[in-house]
Order: sequence, then structure tokens, then C-alpha cells
Amino acid sequence: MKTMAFNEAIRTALHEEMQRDESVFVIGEDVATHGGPYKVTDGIAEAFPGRIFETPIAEAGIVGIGVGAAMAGMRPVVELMYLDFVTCAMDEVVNQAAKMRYMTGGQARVPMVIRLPCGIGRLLAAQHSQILESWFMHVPGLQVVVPSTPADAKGLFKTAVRSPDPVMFFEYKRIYTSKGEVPEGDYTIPIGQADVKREGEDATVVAIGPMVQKSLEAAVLLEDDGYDIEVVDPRSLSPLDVDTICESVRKTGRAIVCGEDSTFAGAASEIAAMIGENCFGDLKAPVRRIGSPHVPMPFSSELVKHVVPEKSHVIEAVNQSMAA
Amino acid sequence: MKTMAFNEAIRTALHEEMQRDESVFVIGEDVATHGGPYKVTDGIAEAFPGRIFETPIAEAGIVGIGVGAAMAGMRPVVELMYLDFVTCAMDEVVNQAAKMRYMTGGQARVPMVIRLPCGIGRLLAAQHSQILESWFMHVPGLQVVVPSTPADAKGLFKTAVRSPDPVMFFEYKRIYTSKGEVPEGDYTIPIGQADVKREGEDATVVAIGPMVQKSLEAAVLLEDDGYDIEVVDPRSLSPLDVDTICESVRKTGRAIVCGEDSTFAGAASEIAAMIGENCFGDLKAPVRRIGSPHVPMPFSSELVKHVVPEKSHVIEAVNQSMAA
Amino acid sequence: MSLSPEVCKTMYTMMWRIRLFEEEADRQTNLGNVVGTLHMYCGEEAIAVGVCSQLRTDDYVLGTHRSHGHCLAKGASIDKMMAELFGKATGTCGGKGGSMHVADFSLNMLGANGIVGAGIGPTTGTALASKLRHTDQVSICFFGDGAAARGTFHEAIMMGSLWKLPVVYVCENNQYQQWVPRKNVAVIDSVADMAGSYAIPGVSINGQDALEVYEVAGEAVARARRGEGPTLIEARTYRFYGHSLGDEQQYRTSDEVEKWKSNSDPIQLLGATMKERGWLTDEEDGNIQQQAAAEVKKAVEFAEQSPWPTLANLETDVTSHSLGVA
Amino acid sequence: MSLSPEVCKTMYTMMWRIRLFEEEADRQTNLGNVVGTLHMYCGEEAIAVGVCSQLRTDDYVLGTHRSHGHCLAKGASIDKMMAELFGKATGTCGGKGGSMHVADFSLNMLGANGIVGAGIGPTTGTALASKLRHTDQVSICFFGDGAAARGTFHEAIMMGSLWKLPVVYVCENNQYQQWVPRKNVAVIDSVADMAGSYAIPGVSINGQDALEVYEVAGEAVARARRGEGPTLIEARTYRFYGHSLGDEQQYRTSDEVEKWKSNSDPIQLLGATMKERGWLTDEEDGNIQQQAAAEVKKAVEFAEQSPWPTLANLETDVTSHSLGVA
Ligand SMILES: Cc1ncc(C[n+]2csc(CCOP(=O)(O)OP(=O)(O)O)c2C)c(N)n1
Ligand SMILES: Cc1ncc(C[n+]2csc(CCOP(=O)(O)OP(=O)(O)O)c2C)c(N)n1
Ligand SMILES: [Mg+2]
Ligand SMILES: [Mg+2]
Repeated sequence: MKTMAFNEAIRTALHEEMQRDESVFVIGEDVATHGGPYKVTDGIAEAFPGRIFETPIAEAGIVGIGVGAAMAGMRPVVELMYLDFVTCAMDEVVNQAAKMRYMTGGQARVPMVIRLPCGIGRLLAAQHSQILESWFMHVPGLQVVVPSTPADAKGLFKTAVRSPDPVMFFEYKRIYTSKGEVPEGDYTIPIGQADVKREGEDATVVAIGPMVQKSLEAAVLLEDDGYDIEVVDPRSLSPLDVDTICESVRKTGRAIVCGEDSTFAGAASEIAAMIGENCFGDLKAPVRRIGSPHVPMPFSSELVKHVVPEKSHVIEAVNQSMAA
Repeated sequence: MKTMAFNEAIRTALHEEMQRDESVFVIGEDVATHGGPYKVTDGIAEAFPGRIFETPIAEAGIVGIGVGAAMAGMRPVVELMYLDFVTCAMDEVVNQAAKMRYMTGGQARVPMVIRLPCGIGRLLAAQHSQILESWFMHVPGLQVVVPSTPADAKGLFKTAVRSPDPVMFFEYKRIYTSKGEVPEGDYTIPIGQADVKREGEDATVVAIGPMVQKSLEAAVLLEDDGYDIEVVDPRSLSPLDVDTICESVRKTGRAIVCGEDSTFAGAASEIAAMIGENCFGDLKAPVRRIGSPHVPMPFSSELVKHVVPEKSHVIEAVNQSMAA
Repeated sequence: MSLSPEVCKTMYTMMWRIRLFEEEADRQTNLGNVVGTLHMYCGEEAIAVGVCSQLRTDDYVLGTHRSHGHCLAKGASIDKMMAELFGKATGTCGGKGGSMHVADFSLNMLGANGIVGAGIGPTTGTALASKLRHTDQVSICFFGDGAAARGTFHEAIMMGSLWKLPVVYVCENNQYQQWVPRKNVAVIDSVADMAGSYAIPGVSINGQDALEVYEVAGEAVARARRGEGPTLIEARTYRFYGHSLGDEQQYRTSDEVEKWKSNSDPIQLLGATMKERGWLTDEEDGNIQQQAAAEVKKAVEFAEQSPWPTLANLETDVTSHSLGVA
Repeated sequence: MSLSPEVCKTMYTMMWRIRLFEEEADRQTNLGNVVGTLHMYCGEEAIAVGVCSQLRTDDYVLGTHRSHGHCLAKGASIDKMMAELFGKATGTCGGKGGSMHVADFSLNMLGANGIVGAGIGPTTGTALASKLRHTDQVSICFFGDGAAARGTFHEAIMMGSLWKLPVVYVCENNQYQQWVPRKNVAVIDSVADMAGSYAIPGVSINGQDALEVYEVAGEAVARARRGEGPTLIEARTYRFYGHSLGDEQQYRTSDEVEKWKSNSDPIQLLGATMKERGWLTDEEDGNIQQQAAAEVKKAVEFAEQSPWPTLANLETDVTSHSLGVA
């Protein structure tokens, strides 16, 4: 075990995978300078010359090239500098990468990872803070992976690189520098397997990305109220580990689904609806969703502080659920 | 009242709005030839010369131009030939049209209608059959309108054209030729107001687009089983008329949410989660969702017939709900 | 490859195969056996055939919505192609793709595509793959004149040039973009003239002349294989049918169509040249056509007798995961 | 407008205002009052000022992520601009936009934009609006050299040309695209050379020379106003600061930066020319700079004393509807 930051964990996984498999390469804007915008591609240009492509500003072209390279048997790791820019390449992601295997009756493989730095970081307002996990959940053929810890990030990234199918890899900018213990050497974490980050009996908090840590902190504080909270981290939103989530909710009878993205038609809506459908008889309280309000991300710090959900929101929702 | 087809109703509304307001114009691919792909723009070129722009194949450019024209006070009606092609213009829709008003602190107005022929029509497979309502629901600043009858289509289209904010106007290709009574002359239907298409006491079917008609037919058949079904048509998915839906569910205690799109992270998930949250105490059975499986649309008629939900699915779900 | 009687005969045979395949597919549509729509390639055969005759099996080809010809010219099975149009389980894509998605990955024909201009990026990507693997495979992207307006054209060709990738961009300029004459929506006549923006050679050729296509494609393919980078070829052509099935074609006169058919049918032109040069006898010609017709007939039988895909096929080929999504 | 001492003085004054505004904003960032990031326009002022000096208030301008200069040159209030960077309720956008979204719709300055290349389509759209309304308003689109690689450039300019719209596309070629030198990712040197693809005039100019910008922009604006269609102008320039705050600039030498600053500062160049021509005395020069500094100081006070937006502002300006989404 080694303590490292979230971005370092991904960088380590990327180095190891490039070492292991010659078909892995990196493509994106500004990836070879300054270690890339988030230092995730630091050292790649030196260690693997000729396997990193710094591109013009052309997201549709970049992702399109990734699709073709992947179909030809390579394993591109595509970096979009901000998740928000995936809007410039949605045909490539949704109509090409995601559907190619199906449309060709299983002939095509598109083993591509698209790295998506998302959520709020520095205050950069509406066009640089989006999350949009639910868009990609809704697209069959895509895998949607959202690690919350450095250890998960490393193991999931490796699995993503080795997957025969496209992976939308969500990296919350806010937790790039958060640290954690990371196993050394090679290990993988299956895509589609949730992780019970804390066991408890009274209520289930299903938490996505940075909400995992906030929920764990909330759980500690809720101990004082005598509540024993279970925290489930889906880790991948598609495929979604329905079994683990439902098992937990059947046990506790209460569920709170938390993400940083806005709730309306967001990832939490799918999870909440699924719980409502599968665990109806076991529910002692309505499934609650926690997330941002349905507004574009504002710029001013005074507005932003009302947008992103914090652990206090988790505590409040658990209390409401317990009181119901 | 006059009997007319769905596409004729939109065409009529478009003609009347162009007559009424000089700032309305049409832009899109092949819109001025053959009456446009769905005959919705038939006669516009003759009646309003100079106010219809047939473009190169350049969806990002087209929607971008729409955004600018709208900000300059025009009211563009943008046609995307197939909803699927909106993937080529997502930055323009999501980061520009939707957010401009907010980002500029209320200075910008983007009064643009984007017409989205969607769903399955002829068998054209995965890249020509998508629906994706939930993507746009998830984007603050957009209105998502889904008419199910010719009369609603006309009234909602007029409201959409007059709205100061962008409207994603979903036109299910399958019902373009379906007929209905349409009031003559000028009338509008507010965006954000659901319509109870049939009153009933035993269960609420919330049905989107073509599922409305199928649900009404299912409701007639369910009378034989002694079930009295209420059918609620949201008509707009964003803003969503939470009050009307919840009022119905509180009355009946049962809810089935039906759309043609795939359920996973789809529009039905938001509605189901919302009902679960707001009507928990009144629910006698889990909220069920009906929609497509999570697969790209296949080509073969033998596969397609297993994809699109029909009235039999509604009947089955209602029966399950009543039995719970 | 230099032009020989054998090459000509192979091309001529393939052109007939494509022509008769499509005419039969059209007929099968009227019978209700082929569903969806067809974008007929009739009239443009010299381009696919001329280009693909310069390729190896391991060279990559990506197509468009109008790709029956690209697929067949790359060597795809006529049986499987017909079965795909029927929506049968034995089709190139198991019935999941249909006319707009025909593909044969065993031949590195990576598919038709329903989105205009969507193949240009991916073809640049297959070329990047070849470069990374140090193979000398060449990638070919076919696309229409309409596609040249899309941003993907601009973005992808720029990177193809930047990294000197082994790719040939082949624009089939049939002068229409669905129902709109190119002259109504384009600001320059020749797509090849855009090559300067990307610092690559651009050349405009007569797409009805298989020999010219063959020559020019040969040079471009050789150049790419030598690692000297992309070429943009515009092949001037004309489609003999409407844009897709049911097209009323009010946007052009039947006179115009007839003139192209009688003066510029690429099959007739090649046949005449070969006969002039003494490379084809009337008898051989008859045999070639009969042979192609027989293959097409067999393909229809194959398609008719093939099984349908079933519910069990519906959720396969989405990803390697079972769906696992509730 | 022809070049006069008055025009020069106005331009010179505006350039100082922009320069000092940004230097102060940078300082306020270090104090923690300005948050987020800043894309400094320092070094490129001659372009915004030269172009906007040819415009009427009702002409449209759309900008980029680097648009402090575009906004101020179009006439935006320096107070409101500073307040926006502070995130205050009195900012141009009520604190909702910040540096990347400054805008003043009362001046038809329709906003900076955080997405590279995203303004080119919308500016073509404002030009279409003017054409439809039969006004003679001109639309100006500023964008970087990096943006010229985006598909939006290709698609929008093509339609601007097709419909002969009154728009001028102004590329600010500062030779870098974030941290990457243009020469590493571009295949042709001058963005203006792409104009041929769109059948419009393309001209490359020295963007450090306000007078050259003024002249050439004047012609392009006049041409657009006469209904003769778009022009593509490439203005060669250089940014004196890093791409955005905190940029370590390992990708260029400080020598290079210093050379540009000492030889090609657009403000120094214009000042020197004016003095040579006897259009500016040292005293006037001093006054102009003092006046600009005083305005900036006042703007900071305004921003400091302004109220914050509150929770009540959070959900306004999304649409005209109340949210109504649960
Ligand atoms: C992005 C996109 N926009 C629009 C369409 C609808 N469409 C299909 S084919 C076509 C015309 C294509 O013209 P061109 O590229 O010249 O090819 P051609 O049909 O002439 O072979 C159009 C508009 C599409 N499939 N994809
Ligand atoms: C579509 C998109 N891709 C990437 C970015 C990130 N980004 C912001 S500015 C920039 C460089 C832009 O270069 P250029 O257009 O030359 O403008 P400059 O910064 O030099 O003024 C990049 C890559 C973005 N904002 N939008
Ligand atoms: Mg064409
Ligand atoms: Mg630049």
C-alpha cells in the first residue's frame, strides 16, 4: 500500500497499462505539456514516446479517431479536458462508439476509454462544471464508471483500459488531489460491482463520486444520533449493480441516493426508481434524492455554495428518512 | 374543429405563427424541397419566400446559427431531420442555447424551437430511431415538449414558437400520420401543464407520446377486468407538471409510467422517482416503468417487434400493479 | 498495380455484381422482403471498384449510408449482404444493421454508416492505428459531397495531415445532398479545392471512368503506403436512382437523369473501352453478366431461406457485459 | 471611418483601459477577490480596439474565453466588468457568468464564451437576423487560432458565405492554443489561407498594429454592410501572460515573451506612431494613463462595495418559467 492522490492513482494505472500493452495510447488536447491539465498524463511523453498525441482543438475529430483506432485493435485513452466538451463529440460517443458493436452484429469492438474531468473545480461557471452521468447511462453500449477513491480509481481504470467496450470514465475534478491508500502493482476492479463502503443497519446511502466521502463523514456524525448508516458506492452506473444496492435497502428499509449532479433526470433518479420498483415492500420511508438544484452552475462563490450538496444535506435527508 | 394528421397540425401552427410574427423563420436540411422530410414545412417556401433556409449538412452550424439569430431577436424554427443528429449539435443546444440566459444574468433570450423527429418510423436501425428525452430534461434552461395528439401538437407548437426560451419539440415519427380533431384558428397550450386524457379511479398510467394512445386503448380493454384507469399525458417533460401527476397518483394509489424510449435513466425514471418521493404514503403498489429494453434499435423487423412497448405491456403492468 | 486486362475484367465483373445486386434489392423491396430503405449506389460503381481494386484485404475501408458498393467491392459476400437487407440472422450484421450498416470486419471493411460524415474521423483513426503498429496498411474513407460540409471533415482531415497518416479521403461528389443540388448549398464547386486548407494534395477526377479512378487511387494509395500522408480525391459522379427509396425527385429533371444514364454509365463506359482495346469479347461480356445475375439469384435464395434473428439475439452484442441494468 | 487623430486617441485610451483593467484583475486575483480564472488579453488589445472602433453600437460582437478586451472595446462598463469578475450582483451578468461570460446585451456585445469556437455559429446567426430584418448591422466574431480547427469554423463560415451574410470573422492568431504552439498542431501557417474553401476573402495582418487592424477591419465591415458577404481576417498577435492564471509557461521561453513585449507591445507602438505624427503629447499620454488608472481604481471600489448575489438569485434567469421540476 502506498498513499497517493486520486490523479496519481490514475496516472499510475495508465503507466502500468501502457507498459503492459503496446496497443494503449493517449490522445487529447494539451496532454503532453505540463503533465496534462490534471497531471494525469505526466511522464507519459517521456516514458512512451510516440504513444501520446497532442491534438488541435477538435473534440469530434479526436473521439472519432479514437473510435477508428479502437476498431482497428488499438486501445485509445482519450482525454477530454473538461467533461463539458463531450458535447462537441456526442455523435462519435453515442452513435459510433456505443452502437458499433451492436450495429455490426458483434463484429466491431471499440475498446476506448474516454476520460471525463467533471463537476466543479475552480469556479468556472456553467460551461466548465457539468457532470451528466445520466446521459451516458441512457446509452446502451457504454459503460459509465465513477470512482470515488484513489484505490478504486486505479483498479477501475485498469479494467476500463482492458475492456472490449467503450468506457466513460468520470473523474471529479474536486477529488483529484484527495489522497488514499492504493495497493501497489497490478490489480483490477470489475466494472458493474458496487462497493459497500460502510456497513450499517438503519438506512442505506447510495453515494456517487465525491458524495461517498461526504456520506461517510455524515455517517460518523449520525452515530451520535444513534443511527447506523450503510454507505453503498455503485462505482459504475452502467452496468449498475442492482443486486448489491437492493440487498442493502432490503436490509435497512430506507434509502437516500446522493450525487453532485442535479437530481432532475439525473443518475439518482434511475437508482431511486429502481429501488422503488424492486424494494417496495421493504421500504419504510420514501427514497430520497440529494443533488444540485436544476440550474446551470453559476460563477459567484456566493451562489455556488448553494448548489453543490454537502454532508449536511446527507444528514438532513437521513434524519427525514428516519423520522418518516 | 377539423380532422387532421399530426404533421398537418404542426404545419398549420407553423404557417399561422409565421403569418402572425415576422421574426419566425425556418432553417434545416431539405426543408424547402418535397415539403420537407415529413411534409411539415410544405408550402412554407411559397407562402414565406426568404424565410426558409435550406442548409448544407452541418447540424452544429445550423443550431449555432439558430442560437445567434434567436439572441438577436428572431424566432428560428430549426428542423433536425432525425433526432439522432442532435448529437452533432449538443454544444450548441446544451452549452449555448440552454445556458445563455443564465450565464448572462438574464440578458440573453434564446427563443428557438428545435424540431426533433424521433423514435422508430421506417426500419432504419440504431442511428435513426432514438428518443433521448431524458438528456434534455436533465439540462436546465431547456423546455422539453412531447405532444401526443394533433390538437396538442398545434397548441403546444404555437406556445413553443412564442416562448422566450429554447424548446426541444419531440415529434414521434410514428404518429405523424395519426389523425385527430384540431380546433381551428389561434389557440395555445401552456408548456408545463399535463393533461388528464382519461379519468379513472384504480390506477394512474402516466404516458408519454405515442404511449398515450396505446394506454387509452389499454384502458378500454382493462374495463373488462373491472379496472378504471386514469391516463395522464405530461405533454411537457420539462417543466414537469408534478402537481397533476401526483394528484392523480394520490387518488388511485397506483402508477405505471410508460414511454417508448428505453427505461434505464430515461424520462420514466425521473417521473417514477418523483412519484415515489412525493406519494409514498399513498402508493399501494410499486411504481412500474414501461419502455424499451436497454439496447440500440436493431434493424430486423423480427427484433424490432420485441423493442417497442405496445398496449399489451400496459395491460400487463396494470394487472401486476392491481395484483400487488 | 498497373492496369492490365485482368484487372479490368475483375473491375468490370465487380461493377456488374454491384449493379445487379442493387437492382435486385430494389425489386425485393417492392416484394416487401427488403425493408427500411435503400440508398442506391447505381451509377457510382466505378469509384468503389476503382479504389478497392488498389487495396489489400488488410487495408481498411469505411463507408457511408450508400455503401453496398463499397462493401461488395472490398469483397463482402453477396449472400450475407442480401441476407442483411432482408434482416436475417445470416446477414453481415446478423440482421442488426441493415442497409446503412453493412460491414465485414474480416475484410477490414468496417462498415457503412448512417450519419453523414461520421466515417471520416474513424478512418483517420484506423490509419493512426496502422502508423502506431508500423504496418503499411492504408485506410480509405468514402463520403459524399454533402459530408464535406460537416465539421468532422475539417477536424479529421486536419489531423490526418498533421500526423501524415496513411489515409485516402475519397469524396463521391454526385452533385446532390439528399434532395438539394450541391450548387444550391455549396460555395465552391470542387471538394478537392479544400485540400489546401489541410496541406494535402487534392485531385478531382471523373468518377464514371473506372480506369481514371483506378490510376489516381493507385497513386494516392501508394503515396499513403510510403508514409507520405493523405490525399483528398473528389470523384465526380451521379446517382441513377433517387436519394433513397420513394424519392419523387422533383428536384431534378428526368432528362438530366437519362442523359447521365446513357452517356455516363460507368459500366457501359468500361465495357466499351475494354472492347475497343480487345480486352473483352461480347461473349465474355455476356458470361460476366449472366454469372453476376446467377450470384444475385443465389443470394436472394440464401436470404429467403435463412432464419430470422430471435428474441435471444436482441440483447447480445451490446457490450461484453450481460446487461445488468435492471 | 477614416483614420483621424481623434480616432487614434480614442483607440489609444481604450487600449490603456483594457490593459490596466486586466492588470488590476490579475492583482485582485492574488488578493483573493477575483476567483475562477482569467484569460488575459494583454498584448492583443489592438485587435479588439481596432475592430470595434469601426462598429456602431447596434453591430453585434461575440467573443471567446479571452474577451475582457472585446467587451470593453464594445463599450461595456468597466465597473460592471470588474464586479462580474468579483462575482457580485452588480456585475454584467449578476455574478452568474464570471470572466468567461462577460456580456453587455444593451451594446449588442452578446458575450464571451467558454467553449472554443462556439461563437462562430451564433455570430453567423446574428448576421442572418440582420439580413432577415433588412438592417445594415454587421456582426463580428472574434476567435483564436485554435478555434479554427473546430468543425464549427468550417460549418458556420460556409453558411455565412452561402447566404452572403454581413459578418466579419476575426481570428486572433496568438500562435498558441493553450499550452501548445500552433506550429505543433496546425498544418498551414495562416488561418487566412483557409478562406478559399469558403469562397470569401481572407487577409492576414499584423495584429499588434492598431492602425492596420483599423484599416483592414474598416474595409471588411464596409463590405459586410454593403451586403457583399463575409471576410476572414487573421490578426497575428501574441499574449503577454500565460494561457490562464497559474500557467507555468514551460512551452515557451521568457526570452520570446520579453522580445514581444519590448518590440511589439500594441500600446507602445500606437503611442509612438501618434507621437511621431504629432497626434499625442507626453502630457496627454500621461493624462490618458492616469485617467484609465483612476477608472480602474473606481471599478475596484465599485466591485468591493457591491452586494453579493443571494440564494434568491440562484434559480432566476434559467427560463421564464418558474422551475416547476420537483
Ligand atoms: C449528420 C447527418 N445529417 C443528415 C443526415 C440525413 N442524410 C442522409 S444522407 C444525406 C445526404 C448526403 O449527401 P452526400 O454526403 O452528398 O451523400 P449522397 O447521399 O449524395 O451519396 C442526408 C442529408 C444524416 N444521415 N446525418
Ligand atoms: C471545445 C473546447 N475545447 C477545449 C477547450 C479548452 N481550452 C480553452 S482555451 C483553449 C485554447 C484556445 O486556443 P485559441 O483558440 O488559439 O485561443 P487563445 O487562448 O490562444 O486566445 C483550450 C484548448 C475549450 N474551452 N473548449
Ligand atoms: Mg451527394
Ligand atoms: Mg491562440
